[in-house]
This record gives sequence, structure tokens and C-alpha cells, in this order.
Amino acid sequence: MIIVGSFDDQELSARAIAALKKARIGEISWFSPIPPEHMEEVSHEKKSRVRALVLTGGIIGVLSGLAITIGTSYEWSLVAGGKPIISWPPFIVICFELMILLGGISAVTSFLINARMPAFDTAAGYQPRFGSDHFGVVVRCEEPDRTRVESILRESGAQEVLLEAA
Amino acid sequence: MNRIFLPLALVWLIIGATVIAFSQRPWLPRMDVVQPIPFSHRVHAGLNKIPCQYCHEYARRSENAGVPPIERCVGCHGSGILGGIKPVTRPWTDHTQPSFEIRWNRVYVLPDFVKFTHRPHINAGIACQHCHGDVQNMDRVVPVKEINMGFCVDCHTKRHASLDCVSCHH
Amino acid sequence: MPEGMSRRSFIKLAAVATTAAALPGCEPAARKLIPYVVPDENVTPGMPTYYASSCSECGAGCGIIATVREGRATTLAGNPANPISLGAICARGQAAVQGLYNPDRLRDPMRRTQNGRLVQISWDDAEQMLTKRLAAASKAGKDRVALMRAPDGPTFAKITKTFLGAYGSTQDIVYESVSVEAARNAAQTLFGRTDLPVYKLSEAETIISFDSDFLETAISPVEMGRGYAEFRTPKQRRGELSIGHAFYVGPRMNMTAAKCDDWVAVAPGAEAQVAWAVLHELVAQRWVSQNSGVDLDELTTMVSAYDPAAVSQRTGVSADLIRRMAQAFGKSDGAVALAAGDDESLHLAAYILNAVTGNIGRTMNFLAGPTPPPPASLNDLGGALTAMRDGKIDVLVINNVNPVFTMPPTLRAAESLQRVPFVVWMGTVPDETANMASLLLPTDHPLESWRDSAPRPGIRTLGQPVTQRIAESRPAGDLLLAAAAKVSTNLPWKTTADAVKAEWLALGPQNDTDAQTEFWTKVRREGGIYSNPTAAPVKLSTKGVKTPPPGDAASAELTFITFPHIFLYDGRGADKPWLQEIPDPVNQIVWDSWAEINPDTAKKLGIAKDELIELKTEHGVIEVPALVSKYVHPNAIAVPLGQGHQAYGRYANNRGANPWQIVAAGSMRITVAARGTGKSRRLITPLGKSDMMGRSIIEAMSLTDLQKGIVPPTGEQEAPKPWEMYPQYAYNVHKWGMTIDVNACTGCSACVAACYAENNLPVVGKELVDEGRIMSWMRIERFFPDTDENAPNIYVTPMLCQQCNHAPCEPVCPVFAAYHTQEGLNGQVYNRCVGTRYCENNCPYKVRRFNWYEPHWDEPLDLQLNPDVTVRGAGVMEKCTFCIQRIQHAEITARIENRPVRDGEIVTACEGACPTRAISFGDMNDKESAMMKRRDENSLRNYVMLGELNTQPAIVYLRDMYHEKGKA
Amino acid sequence: MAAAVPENLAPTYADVDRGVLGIMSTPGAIFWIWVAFCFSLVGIAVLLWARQIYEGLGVTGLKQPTMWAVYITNFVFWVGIAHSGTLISAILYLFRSRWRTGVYRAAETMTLFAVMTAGLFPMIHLGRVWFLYWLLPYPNERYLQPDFRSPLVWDAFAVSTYLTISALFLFMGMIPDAATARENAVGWRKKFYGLFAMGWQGTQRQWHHFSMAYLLLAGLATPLVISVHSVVSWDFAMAQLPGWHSTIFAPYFVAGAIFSGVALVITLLIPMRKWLHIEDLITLWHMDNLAKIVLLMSLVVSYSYLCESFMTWYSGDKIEQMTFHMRYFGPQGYLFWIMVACNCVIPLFLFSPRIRVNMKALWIISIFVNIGMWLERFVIIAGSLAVNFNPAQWGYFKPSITEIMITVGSFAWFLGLFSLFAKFLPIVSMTELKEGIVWLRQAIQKGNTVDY
Repeated sequence: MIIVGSFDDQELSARAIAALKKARIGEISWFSPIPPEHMEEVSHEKKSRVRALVLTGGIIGVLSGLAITIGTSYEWSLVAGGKPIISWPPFIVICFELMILLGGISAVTSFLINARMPAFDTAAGYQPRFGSDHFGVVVRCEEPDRTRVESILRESGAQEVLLEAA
Repeated sequence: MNRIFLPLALVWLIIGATVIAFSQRPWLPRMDVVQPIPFSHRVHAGLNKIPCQYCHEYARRSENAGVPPIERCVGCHGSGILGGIKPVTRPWTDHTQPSFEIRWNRVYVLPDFVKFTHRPHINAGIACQHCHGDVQNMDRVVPVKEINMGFCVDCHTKRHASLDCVSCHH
Repeated sequence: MPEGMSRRSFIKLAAVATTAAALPGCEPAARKLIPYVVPDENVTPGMPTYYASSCSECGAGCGIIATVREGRATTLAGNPANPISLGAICARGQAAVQGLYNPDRLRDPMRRTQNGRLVQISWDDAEQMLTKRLAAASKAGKDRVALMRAPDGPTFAKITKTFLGAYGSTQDIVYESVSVEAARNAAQTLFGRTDLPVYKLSEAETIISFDSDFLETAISPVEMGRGYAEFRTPKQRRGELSIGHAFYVGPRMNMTAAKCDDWVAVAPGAEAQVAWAVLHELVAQRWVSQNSGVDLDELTTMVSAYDPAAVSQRTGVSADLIRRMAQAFGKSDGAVALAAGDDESLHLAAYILNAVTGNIGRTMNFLAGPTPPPPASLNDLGGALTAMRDGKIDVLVINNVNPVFTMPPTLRAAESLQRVPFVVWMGTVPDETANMASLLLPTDHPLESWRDSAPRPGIRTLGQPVTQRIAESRPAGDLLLAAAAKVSTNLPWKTTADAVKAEWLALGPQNDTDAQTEFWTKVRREGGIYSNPTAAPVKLSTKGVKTPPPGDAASAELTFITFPHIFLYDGRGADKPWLQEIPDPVNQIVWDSWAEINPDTAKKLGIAKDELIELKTEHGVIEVPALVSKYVHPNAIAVPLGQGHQAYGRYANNRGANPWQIVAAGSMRITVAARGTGKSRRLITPLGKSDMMGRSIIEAMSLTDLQKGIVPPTGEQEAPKPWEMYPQYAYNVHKWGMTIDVNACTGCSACVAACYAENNLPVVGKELVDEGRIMSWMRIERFFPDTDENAPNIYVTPMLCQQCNHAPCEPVCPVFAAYHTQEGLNGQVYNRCVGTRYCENNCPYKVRRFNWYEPHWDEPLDLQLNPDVTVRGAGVMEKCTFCIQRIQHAEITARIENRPVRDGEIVTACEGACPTRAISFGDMNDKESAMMKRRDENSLRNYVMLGELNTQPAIVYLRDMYHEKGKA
Repeated sequence: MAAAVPENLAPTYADVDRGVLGIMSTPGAIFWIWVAFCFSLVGIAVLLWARQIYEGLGVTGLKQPTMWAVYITNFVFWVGIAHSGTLISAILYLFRSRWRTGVYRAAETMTLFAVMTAGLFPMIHLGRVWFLYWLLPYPNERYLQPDFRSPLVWDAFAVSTYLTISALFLFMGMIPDAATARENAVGWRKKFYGLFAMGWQGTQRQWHHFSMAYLLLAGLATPLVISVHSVVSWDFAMAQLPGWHSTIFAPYFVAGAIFSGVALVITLLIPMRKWLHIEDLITLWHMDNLAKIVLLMSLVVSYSYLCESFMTWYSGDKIEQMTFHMRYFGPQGYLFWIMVACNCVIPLFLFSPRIRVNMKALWIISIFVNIGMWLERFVIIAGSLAVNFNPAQWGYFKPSITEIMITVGSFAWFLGLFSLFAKFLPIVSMTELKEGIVWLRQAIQKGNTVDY
């Protein structure tokens, strides 16, 4: 069973999450229309994997920059302006740009993959107003805990508490 | 997910194919060249073992290999070397028509900005077949190798010939 | 020419080759192969064939070698066997191919109808018409047929005689527009000679030119240029390193004056007094040769009125300068004075100067042997034209001259021609004279026909056709002989070819057919027969010498002077786009005529730059845009000849003005009334600024510095010793380089023309030159010095790609279209170029050229294209690569012959053309090459352009030389 | 001017949504006429470009020696414009600058379209644009690759990276807003915004990765923006041409880019906030802050000019000195002085707080800055080329109608795209405004209390 509490203030929803966590009831998740600073604070999540993936992307970018510049220079070594075939300073520019490019692309793709996007299904407990001016706290719990959850949500200041079947 | 990525992949495929299609040049050797007379290289160079440069005499001296003058054809066809004149060769054994022309169609055409010359290649001992394929086995000459820059460069690299761009492009 | 080749297949083969060359970039090349019916033994398709011939663009008598590709003459070079040209050729000579392929050439015979329209007729009809008229004229009486022609060589003269003889006439009018009658008269007076002397400038130490542009159009530009370069080359004279010292006395600074040490600006007409003053000083100081055979006492009385001080008073030329000239002339080991113009006293003075200093037989020679007949004198010409006006001529045949354009109004040429009932015009491009003709017959271009010339004793050049006809033309001689054959049965020859061959065989061994065949082969191969004639002994007699009136010349009124244009000459070059587009070396003007006017005069008359000046004389009026220049005397307004055509093809029509219209016959100077019209027409030049701004582009050094071994301070800024960040690349086989002697360069632009011809450079036209889109890879860079002291009069030098070792253009190209070759060249791969134009931005010399539009040649000018060089399409950057096609050709040949490339085997187009041999090309790796030796031998004079940039050019220039002013 | 919002009527989340979604209502006829006008100008430019490709670059005013002029000026100008967007969105994001929230989406949009416009010019300027792909490495039978030593190849990499990253940054930042719009829309619009939202529902998991990815993207975009304009400046600085060859160019160009970019943000925002009635979302406080940046950048740019001139004098390099002499006093010297007036003198008015919040005055000043910065690039590019090492090849550039119309077309293309974006996608970030609603309330108050 899924219980959805909707709040019009982030701090209230964060309070609810904290209380639920303290009470160790059910599986808690939430929705937010704005960057959820307070809610994240109380959720205590692991660091996002996006960080490592962006770093990997950046390193691949630098390496591919080196591979492209040095590789193509050796593929057919043409002299220009008396400069060495492997001219490091200009190659660094290419490496840098490719680092940013692949780093940026990997940031977006790793976000999409990790966030399971594009998503075509509605998440359990989602209400359209969570997309504009309301915060939702969703608790997946068993029937016996229902009243406790509802009361915690109400006490925390939920404007409305809805019950959804699983 | 597939609803988005499949069309995207398709678009990329189309773009890629277009790029590859357009990176081909219109002067690639043509497979469909039909000559005005049914001349057979197999009969001449293969069966009768006439050396290439007997007819393409300028190859060792000039840019162009040259097509044989009609006089050269008549040399054999109009004289006693061949038992008789076959019907197909009659037009140019008729000496009353000195302006008779055979308008051969070119099989190998290089763009104007490639200054290929036969002279150094023949003198370096490259067999004609290296580029033109086994012409002696062909009735109608069709290109066997794709004569593009990579083809030239591969061989030049292998044989330590000049790799200066301006050697061919000037 | 391959005689066995069928005409049709030639045309088609030529067409195949042309399309291949003319199609740039992406178009597929020709798809058809058309074989010969019978191959020509001497021609290898795909390889150039060379034919020796003679140049007919002026009367100098140079030999040429035509490069023929698949039947098309592509470029002309000098014939090394010919002692006049010695392998070099001028710009005008090279442009002959553009005359050959001129799109405006008359293609078929034309007849003028009653209402003045031209209709095409067949050759049969044309010949019938001509012979009918000729027969009628000769029936009407003697001398009713006249022929006016250029001095076209001895054989043509004989054909002419035969033709006229057949029709009972002696009216053979040989017409030259620029008259040298005064010089001839002076030679007649002093030496009793009917010919003109030959000068050896290389023997001289001092030259004084009295307005003779001997490096440009007078006499023989190639030969004189070569002599002048030798004269200027530093060499040991009397135990001291020295260069020749040259003075130019004249009202305007032309290219010749620019290369002389001192330009003595005089009012027009004052030259003679200066010349006589120099003579006065020579005689007074007894700087004369003991055995010159001149009666000094008599001379002393003759020169008495020309004391330098007095002449200085009258002409404004400083007496000191006159004395210096005299000293330099009299005390030198070999000197020569040259004169030009219609003032006989000036020529007399020059001849006497040469004579009293004992230079006759040394720097100035009359040669023993048959001399070419002089053209018609002014009197004869006037007589002939009067005869026409008086209705005494029924048929006038005009061959290869343009009297209507080049004859001043006093001769009333147009009126005279109108009075002739039947005027036949023969020539290539119909001109103003053709407009007045009843019958127009297209004749062969000289490069299509047999001809010969005998410019001076000892030299006889043979001109053979180098290409098949490109129009339905016929040799002029054939037409005359065919006409003569109608009435005369015993003609010695039927065609020009026969005539030339017969005439030439008569010069060779007789009675032995083998020897004759050999002789005929030899003269065709060498382009003539050459011998070294001895100087004829001459004796000077001062009887009848006219001295100039010792009047006041400095205050004379404004004088109009005109002069032959270095490229267009009297107007005959105006139909050739190269000659129109190559900038005049001194003023750098293209496609127009200009009026040089001194800033003071312009200010006085209120004339602004580019304002059209109305020049009014008693004979006519012309309007010319003003070129305000301090390099012309305040009393003079100078306009070049050449432009002002009304009918001479698309390139010549309606450009500039024709100065012939306002001068009197026989003179190029006349009193003029000038006023500004308020209208203006911009003079177009590809040149930016004329001021070098102290940069090291063209450098010069004084003789004193050279003698002392001092390297002069360069225009360059002080730069720290270049520090190489990266190791230098090794050039294992060759590293091509060039040495250019700025001192030897006269600015004649022969190299520029050669580059146009060899490398398929398109001509863009006046408007595009104005827009900064000229395509010349090579140009004559010209700067005016910012100081009058211690500098050459004008700086000129060839500017072309410097093939820098550290080329700024290369590393900025994103696609390696500009890159460095393994032989040290700055390669440019046209088909790789995407057209970012970054390379040109980064080129400090600005020698790269961008194709703003698809290049275009009016047909059949495209037949001239060199098949070895890609025609670059729109959007592509192009530049000089030291004629890489020639380098490739020589390297392939050397490889096949299993030997290294020999020094001198590769001759770039510019080097080959250069009359003064200022350019040498060679291998920088080979220290023994002539090019490197030239550097080493002149190590003090070595410099590289903009050296502070450390681009390490492969071209090393040798500094220009000058005498410090005020020093003899 | 700014709509007066009484304190008790301070905006709520719903007000923000209403305000921003209100912009995206179905546009009227005037809007379509404006867009049609813009794109007809683009059409003219495209036709002229087609003619240029067909006939050759001769249809431009380019010549010896000014091989680059208007097109490259436009390129640098538009790349410069782009930079302010990234500055406002990424750099100020990292600095947690509160006031950016109202303007950053507009600035970012401007970045994307400006880079798109800029990217067109290297193509337009190429002699053989159909071989453009030769500038990128790809396997081919010719074994030929671009020369990575050429600044133009750096350019190709930098600009395409910049285009990619700024597009990603814009569209990623817009995901939550698109979801909001999706939830408030019906019909095709719902699907349209759904496409941009990509199924965003603001779940815990989504926000978790979104925040990190957005932060890192901002972190990557910051050095990128500096590098891109540095690379652009090296197109010139790497050449040895006097007037180009200078180590000061990278910071000088970056400063100039931000200067012109922020000025163009102002130019766009002032009419936009008026016509779209969002004065209480983008308040005078925002505009005041933007004006301060313009002022600061004007001072930096003026300092650069002084520095450049001083270095030229101090170096003692005569040729360099001559180039600058001709830049100041040559035949086209007036362009330099107009530039100085626009870039160094007129922005000094912004020292006055009253002028900073006087929208008419601010708008006019921003236009002058745009003109001045365009001229700056033109003076540097065409002016230095005209006065090169070889005086015999000096020559000044005059633009042709093709170049003028293509330039006009580029502005029309940019404005047209921007207008379409503003009308159909959230041009103000609802999510971030809502996040900073406290600050928005203060901003409105500040706007109200500013004495004007």
C-alpha cells in the first residue's frame, strides 16, 4: 500500500521524512518541483555515481584527444612551418576540448541512465501538482502501519494525505 | 527507450551513408564503358602476347600511355601478317579514309588536379597489370583496382617513392 | 608541325587536352580518346615539343623557343642560340601567344557592303574581288596599287616587291609609327651611315642617356637589359671594385631613369643643351681620346655657346652636375651616350660624345654588312598619303600596321584612306584601320606562319610556324603571291613557305642536297644563322652639324610628351590581356592611360589626383586622368601611348586616350594647354603604398660600402639572434632556393609575364584589379625612396613566394593544403584547399592569391593553358611553387636516366625569361651550384626580405647598388 | 516600469508558474509577423550565401590583403555574445549568485543560438564550404587528416564542443521546467513539453543525479567558456601579423566577450520583460546587477586597450607601432574612435545608479556597447590585415551588400530563434525562481525601493 502526503512547503515535507525515518516505517520516497535541498539533507543518500562517470568521461576525452592528434600526425607526417610533427602545445588544446566534450556528454548520459530517463511510466504516488507547487512524500508500507504513517504526515503539516493501492 | 534511440540511430546511419556516398568521387573508374568497336585485349595481349607497349607506346616516354595510332592497327590487320581481314576491322584498313577516327571511351580517368605520369612508373619497372589488372585476360577492359589516392600512396610508401603532395598535385 | 597529322584530329586532340586543363576541381575530365591516324615521329603526346622561331613583336630580332603541347603553343621562351636574346625574352614577346589566341581575331574574310556593314565571304570570293580590283588598278596606270606594311623581314619584302611588280607599282610603304629618323639623319650627317649603331653597354663604365628608354622600348630591350646588368654588376675596374655609373637626362622618370644613378630632370627640349654642355666640358677639360679623329678646334667653336654655367642658367640643371657627368663620361674606361627623340642636335651630341671619347668601335659600333632598309621617312609617308588623297591610288593593301590609329592628325591618315576606292586590310585583330577597309582578310599570326628577319648585320632569324592555324586565316605572303600569280606566270615561289625556304637555302651550301637538308634542319633548330660581324670603320665629319638653339629652356611653356608604353608600345599590345594587366613598372597603373603631372604644375593648374585633364594642342584634344607625381618635370605632362583604341578587340577598346591624336607627325612632344575638367576617373593599381616605411623589403647599399666591405644598416629592426625552439628539418636530397639580384633587376616584368603564361594565371580585368583581386603570383614590387640621398631612384624587385623554411602560412592551414615539401618548398595543394585564406593573412610578403571567382579565359585564349599546371577553381588559394611542374619533370627525367638532377637543368619560368639574368634558381644543398655561388660571391650584398621575422626564406636577394649622390 | 507588487501579495510558487506559463500562451498575430519578418531576412541571407557559393567569394568585399573581415568579425562577435550566457548560467551558478535565477535561462538560450549563429560564419566564409568536413578527423582512404597545429582546427573543436555543451546545459537545466509546463498544458503542447521533460517527475532518484550532473556540467562549462574565447583569440594571436600577434589576446577577448554578451542580454531582456509582462520575475534588481557587470567589463576592456597600446609603444617594434598608428589615425581610424566611444566612454554612465535602472537609457547604452564590440573585432581583424608587413600590399576593406545582408540575416536568425524559444519554452527558470522565492520577494522589493 502506498500513502502519499502532499505538502506546500519543502521544510515541512523534509520534517515528515525525518520523522518517518526516525519511526523506521516503510519505504520512503518523495517528489519535489524545486531543487530539494532540505529533503536531500534528511534522506542521507549515497554520493551520486554521476561523479565517477564524468571523471571517466573526461579521462577518455583526454586520451582520445592524444590518440587522435598523435595518431593522425604519425599517419602521414607532414612538415608545416618548421614545427615538430608532434607539437604538444596545440595538442593540449584538442585534449582539453575533448575532455570537456566527453565529460559533459557523460554527465548528461550518466544522469539519464542513473535517473532511469527518459521514463515512460508514472512513478507510484505521482501527482501533477508535484510538478509545480507541491512536495510529495510517498511511503510504501504495510496495512498495519497505515495510521501511524498518516498521522506522522499530518502532524508534519501535510495538506492532504492520500491512499493508493499498491 | 527504444522509441527515441532507434530513430536517432537511423538518422545517424543516413548521415553516415550520405557522407560516405559523397566522399566518393565522380571520376572513379567506370565499369560500364563500352568501346565503339569490340576490341579484345585478351586476343591481342593474352592470346597473341603482344606487349602492352607495342600499342601503348608512349607509356615509357610520356605522361600518357597513348592509344595506338590507326596505322599501328593496320600494320597487322591490313598486311599479310594476318591471313585475312576480318569484317570488323575493315573500316580502318580502308586507306581512302585517312580521317577515320575511333573514338575510344576512357576507362581510367583522373581528375585534372592529379598529375599522374606513366613515364616514371614504367621506368621503375611497375607492371601495367599492377594498376590496370590482368588486362590480357579481359575481352572488354574493366577497372579492377580502384585508383584512388590511397591506392597510390600505399604503393609509394611501400616502394619509398615520393610522398610529397606536390609530386602529383600541382 | 606534324605534317601527317590530320587537321581534324589535331583540333579534336587539342580540344581534349584543353578541356582537361581548363576544368578545375570537381568536373570529370574528358572521357574520349582519339588516336592519331598516323603518329608523328617527333611528337610524343603528353610531352612538350619545342620549336625554335623568331619573335615578331618588335624589330629587335630576338629568337624564341615555343613550347608546344598537343599542337598548342603554350609558352614562349628566349632562344639561347640567338645572340640578341640569348635565351631571355621580354613581356611583349611572351604575350605573342595571346595575339595568336586572341578571341577577337578575324576568323573569315569579310567584305564591307554599301551601308558599311561587314559580311562574311568565302576565300574564293575574297581573292576574286581582290584580283579584280588589282587588275583594274594596274590597267588604269602605274603605281596605282600601294602596299603599306610593317618592316616584316627580307623575304616578305621580296614577296611584296613581286606582288607590286606584278601590278605595276613601286608603292611599297614600310611604316613604323615610332620614328627614329632624327637618329638616322644624325648618323648620316656625322658618319655617312644609313643604319643605326649597335651599343655594347657591358663595355661601358659610364652611360648617359638623353631620354632614351633603352631598357624599355628603344632599340632592343632584352639585349640592352642584359648589357646594362653587366654594366651595373660590381666588378674590378682599374684595381677597384666598381659598378657602372649611369645618368638619365630627361623630363620624366621612366624605368630606365629609375635604374640609373642620377635622374637629371630637364624641361622637355632642354636635353640637347645639356648634352652639348657635357660636350663643352669634355672638350674644355680635354677629357678626350687622342686618336678619335675629331677636330677639337672646330668642336671647341661649335660648343662655345654651351658653357655649363650658361646652360645651367638656361635649363635649370646645375652646372656642377653637368661637370660631374662630363667627368664621369670623359674619365671612364668605356662610356656610351644614347639619345632618343626627334631632336637631331641631341643625337649629334650623343654620337660626338661617343666619338671624341674614343668609344666608337667599342661601346658603339656600326656593323659591316647589309643593314635592314629603313622604314619610310616622314616625307615619303606624307607623299604617299598625299597621293592617296589626290586619288592616285586605286587599291591600297595594308598589312599588319595600323596607320589610322598611330598616325598623328597632321598626316590625315583617315581622310587619305577614305579617298582610296578599295582598301584591303590584312591582319589578325581588326583595328581602326580595318574599320576603313573594304575587304578584310585574316592573315596568319607570326607564330602560325613562315617568316624571317635580318635585324642587323650578322643576324638573320628564321621564324617557323609553331602551331596549326586556329582560324581560317592565310599567310599574308600567300595572299600577295596568289594575287600576283593571277597576272604573272613566272613567280619564283608560290607560297610564303616556299619563298622562305628558297631564300634561306640560298644562304646555305649550294649544289649539295644533303648539305642543304642539313643546313635547313640546322637553321630551323637554331632559329636562324648568326655570325659575329666586324665593326665597320667610320670617320666622323662635323660638317653640317646642327647645334641646338641656345634659347631659354627652363621657362618654356607646358609641353605635352608622349612615349611608347613599355608593354603596349605604340598601341599594338593593347589587345593582349597580359600586357594590359601587368602593371607598368614605375607607375604601377593597369588597363588605362595616365597623365604624369608634377605636383607643382598640378597645383598651379588646380588639378587633383585622378582628375581628367583636358590636353589641348593645335591638333586635337584628349582627356586623361592625372597621375600627380614628382617624377616628371614641372614643364611636362606625360601620357603613354598604347591606349585609346576604338576598334582593337574587347581588351583594348575604350580605354584611356590615344596621344597620337594630339601630336604632330615625327615628334612626340608638343606645346599643350592643360586644364582640369572637374570629372575624374580613378587610375587603377594593385599597389598599396609606395613607401617602404623603413622595412626590409628592398634593400640597397652604396658602392662605397661595398668597397669598404661594410654591411649597411638594413631597414630591418634589431632583432635578437634567432633562437630555434625546435631542431631544423634536414633536406636530404634537394633544397630549392633562389638568388635574386635586385641590382640587376630593371623591373621589366618579363618574369611576371612568364609566370602568367607558365602557371595558367587568369587575367581578371580592370574592375577586379581595383577590387584587389589581381592573380599574379609574381609581381614587381616598387617603392619610392623616402630620401633623395643615398638610395636608388626607385626600388624595384621581383616579389614572389619566398618559400620560407619557417613559413608562417603553413601551420595555420587546417587541412595541410599549405605544407612544406621534402625539398624545402612551400607546397600548395590546390585540391586540398578549403579556402580559409588564413595562410594569406599570415604571409608577411602577401604573395598568395585567392580565386575569388571561377577563372575564365575567353575562347580560344584557353588553348594557351599549360596542361602541367592545374587550373584552380573558385575558392582556392594559389601561389608560386618555383614552377614545381618543371622541377618534377626534371627530377623524373633524372631518375629515369639514373643520375642526379644537374645544376641548371631546372629553369623556372621567371628565371628563363629574365633579360638581365637577375634570377637564378638552384639547389641550396649544392654549394657548387651557380645560384649558391652567386650568393657567396656577393656575400656582402645578401639579404632576405623581412629577415627579422626569421621566416628563413629560400630566396636570398642581393642588395641594389647605388653611387652615393654627389660622387662621380 | 516594474509592476508594483505589494508586500502582502508576495509571489508564491503558483504565481511563478502562472507568470512563466503565461508567456507560453498561444502567440498572437504580431508575434508571427515578427517571426516571419526575421525569417524572411534569413531567407535573403541564405539566397545571397547560395549565390556566393555559386559564384565565389568575389561577391564579398574581401580582397588582398583583407582576406578576413565581416564574416570573421561576425563569428567572433557571436561567439562573444554566447559567452555571457555561460557566464551567467554556469559561473554564477557555481558562485551561488542569487540574482542569476531570473535571467539565466534567457542568457543560456542566447548562448545556444549565438553559438549556432557563430558556427555558421566559418562556413559562410570558406572558399569551398562543401569540403568543410576536412577540418575534422575521420578515417579516409587518402590518409589525410587535419593539421592539429592550425588554430582553425582548435576552433572547430572548441566551437563544436561549446555548441554541444551549451545545448546540453540548456536542455538539461530545462527538464524540471518542461515537466511543470507539461503538467499545466493540454493537447499537442503536453506532448511537446513531455518530449523536453523526458519523463521527469521530480522523484528523489531523479533529483539526486540531476543535482550532481548539473553541478558538474556547470563545472565543465566554466573552463570551457574561458577556453573557447581564448581559442578564438588565438586565431589571431597565433598569426604573426602586427595587431594580431599578442599574448594579451586571450584574456582581452574573454573580457570583451562577456562585455558584449551581457550587453546583448540587457538588449534582449528589456523589451522582453516589458512585452511579456514579466517585470516582477525579472526585476530592476536583476537589471541593475547586469548593468554593473557591463560597467565592470567596460573598465576591463578599456584597460586592455590601454595595455595593448602601451605594450606596442614599450616594445619599440616599429612595425607594430605603425599598425597601431594606422588603427588610430589611418583612413579607417574613425571606426576605432567610435569603438572607444561605445566601449569605454558611454558605459561610464552606468556609474550612476539612476541610469542603471532607467530601462530606456540602459537599453540604448547596451546597443552602443554591441556596436562598439562589433567594431572592436572589425578594427582588429580587417584593420590589422589592411596594414600588414608589406606596405605595397596595404588596402582597406569595404563591405559588399552580400556581407551586410548576411550580417543582418544573422541577427534576424538569432532573434527569430530566440523569439520562438521565448514563446514556446520556459524562458525564465520556474524551478530556480521558486527555489529562490524568498530572494525574488526581496528583489521585487528592491526594485520597488529603487529611486527612479
